[in-house]
Amino acid sequence: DGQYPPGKPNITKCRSPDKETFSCWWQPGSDGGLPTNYSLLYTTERKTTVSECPDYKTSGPNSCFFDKSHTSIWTSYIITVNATNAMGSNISDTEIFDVFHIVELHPPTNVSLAIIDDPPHLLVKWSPPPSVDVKSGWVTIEYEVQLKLEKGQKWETLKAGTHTQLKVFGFHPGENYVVQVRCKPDHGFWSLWSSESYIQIPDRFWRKDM
Amino acid sequence: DGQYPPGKPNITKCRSPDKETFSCWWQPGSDGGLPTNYSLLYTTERKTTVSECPDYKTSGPNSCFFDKSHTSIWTSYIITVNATNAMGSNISDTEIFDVFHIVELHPPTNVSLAIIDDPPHLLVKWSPPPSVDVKSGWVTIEYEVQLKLEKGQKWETLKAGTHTQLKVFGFHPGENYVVQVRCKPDHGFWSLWSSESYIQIPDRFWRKDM
Amino acid sequence: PICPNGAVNCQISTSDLFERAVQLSHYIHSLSSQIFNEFDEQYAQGRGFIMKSINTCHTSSLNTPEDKEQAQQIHHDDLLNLVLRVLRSWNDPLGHLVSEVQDIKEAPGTILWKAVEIEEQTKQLLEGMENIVQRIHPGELGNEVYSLWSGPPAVPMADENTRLFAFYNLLHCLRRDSHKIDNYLKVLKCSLMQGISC
Repeated sequence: DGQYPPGKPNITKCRSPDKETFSCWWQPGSDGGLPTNYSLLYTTERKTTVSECPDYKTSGPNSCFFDKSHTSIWTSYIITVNATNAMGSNISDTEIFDVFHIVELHPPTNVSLAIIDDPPHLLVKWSPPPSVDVKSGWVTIEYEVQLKLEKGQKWETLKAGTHTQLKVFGFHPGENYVVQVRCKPDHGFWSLWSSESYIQIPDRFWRKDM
Repeated sequence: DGQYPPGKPNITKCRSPDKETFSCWWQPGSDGGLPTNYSLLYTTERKTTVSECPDYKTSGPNSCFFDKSHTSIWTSYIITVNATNAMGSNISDTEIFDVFHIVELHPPTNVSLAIIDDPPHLLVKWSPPPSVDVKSGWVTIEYEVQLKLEKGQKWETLKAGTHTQLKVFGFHPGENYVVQVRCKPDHGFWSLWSSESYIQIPDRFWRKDM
Repeated sequence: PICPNGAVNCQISTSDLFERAVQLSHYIHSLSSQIFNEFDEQYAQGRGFIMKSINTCHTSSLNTPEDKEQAQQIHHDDLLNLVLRVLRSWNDPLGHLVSEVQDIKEAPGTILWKAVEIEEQTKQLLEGMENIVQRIHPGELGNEVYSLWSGPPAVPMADENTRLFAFYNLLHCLRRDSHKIDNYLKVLKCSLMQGISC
């Protein structure tokens, strides 16, 4: 009659934007042709009991959000997702992590481009992602800048260390460039690239001594 | 006959170079035309008596040096300087502080610069100031690097955290740069800048494909 | 299951815990310095509070190391327990500080925000230190109640100068004790944790 126990769900990602909260997302398996219910269960290295997800809403469908009161930086989290329907249930692989190691920040903001005349270079500036308390040294962030000719295909990636600006020398006068910036905390993942910023390099920059 | 009691001395600075010892300096007032003697008197919140400066020599003229055996880090020191001559005496304002507030290190040493080809960057290296105990964790030092074009005016300051080296990206090929480094304890004053170091960036660093 | 980052039985390593504790203690002292300076500039100028606040900290009865030699001679277990005792002894005063700071005339929002943040992060650090001590010496986590603090004045102080001095003194002692905790943890981290470059 085409009705089966649910397929095995798969925890696809757990991320924290600020080491103070975090979320996990999962990909449901097949629903076996029946209404299927998903529950995320977790424990920690120091808990003796298993608890259920505190908030299935905040981070969207097939997700679980752990707010500040449910987030501890002092312990590992052990997480599984359980799918259940009338014909049975199926449990995901176990995901184990430590909040410090799943940080993925929002992209940098306020990306600005400026042409500097002497010496001729392009100055790229940006701000850290919102809601990150950088000044306390609580989160140290690294940046990367990528740029390419607007008409070109090949991106060039430049490291910017922990600085929030970078000077780019040696560009083509008269051309349009596209620039993006991304960031990564000391132990975490690269953010998405910031939205594209555009600039035209004035013709006056043909090097006089070339 | 032009002879008066001494003017009021002024305690100008108290500093610890290593969070283990400290010194105070004072500015004498007018000497009233007579030989004037200065004595530094101190007590602490843990002492019931007032004592005199243990060492007037080590830190130079008009100074008092407190060696390790006379230095407690988290205790209030209450210090005055008394000027006396044949016509009378005069006492300075009282200076009150904890030693952990007055830490100011000597500048970093052995600053070296190197050009690295791939990826192209300038590598700045240095050593902590001498006689500061970093190894045991007693003093944690943060560093800052500043650099500018030799012919330019504007310094650019870069944070290096607790590392004793920094990669500098985005410099102008073919130009001469001036580099200095300074340091501060995790909680304290910035040191003076190190003496200037110079380097010329080779022309080969013009970007090939741009 | 595979443990992340080669962790042993999926536990966060003790040196990682220490690294986080030091980041937190550094942050707490930075905030404590800022809140003291802001309060001093705004409310204490010319009132002579600094002279009155000598030898008045509720934790001064705790026999804490006063210089590098003492900090390095004391056994690290004793230093760890001292850190716990100082942290616990600030639980009530910080609660009082947060509730009272809201009644200070025109207290800038930054002072209130910092008081709340210090209270929150100090609880976080205490949780972490208890975790570390539990790791190093399972079962040895004493939890004696520390009420070294004599508590808020019995009768609400009508006189503003007295009320402001009570605050000044609390912030003066917080700045000092948070620096002690930060310094002790940085020393402990270097002496206890192999493989950590100090």
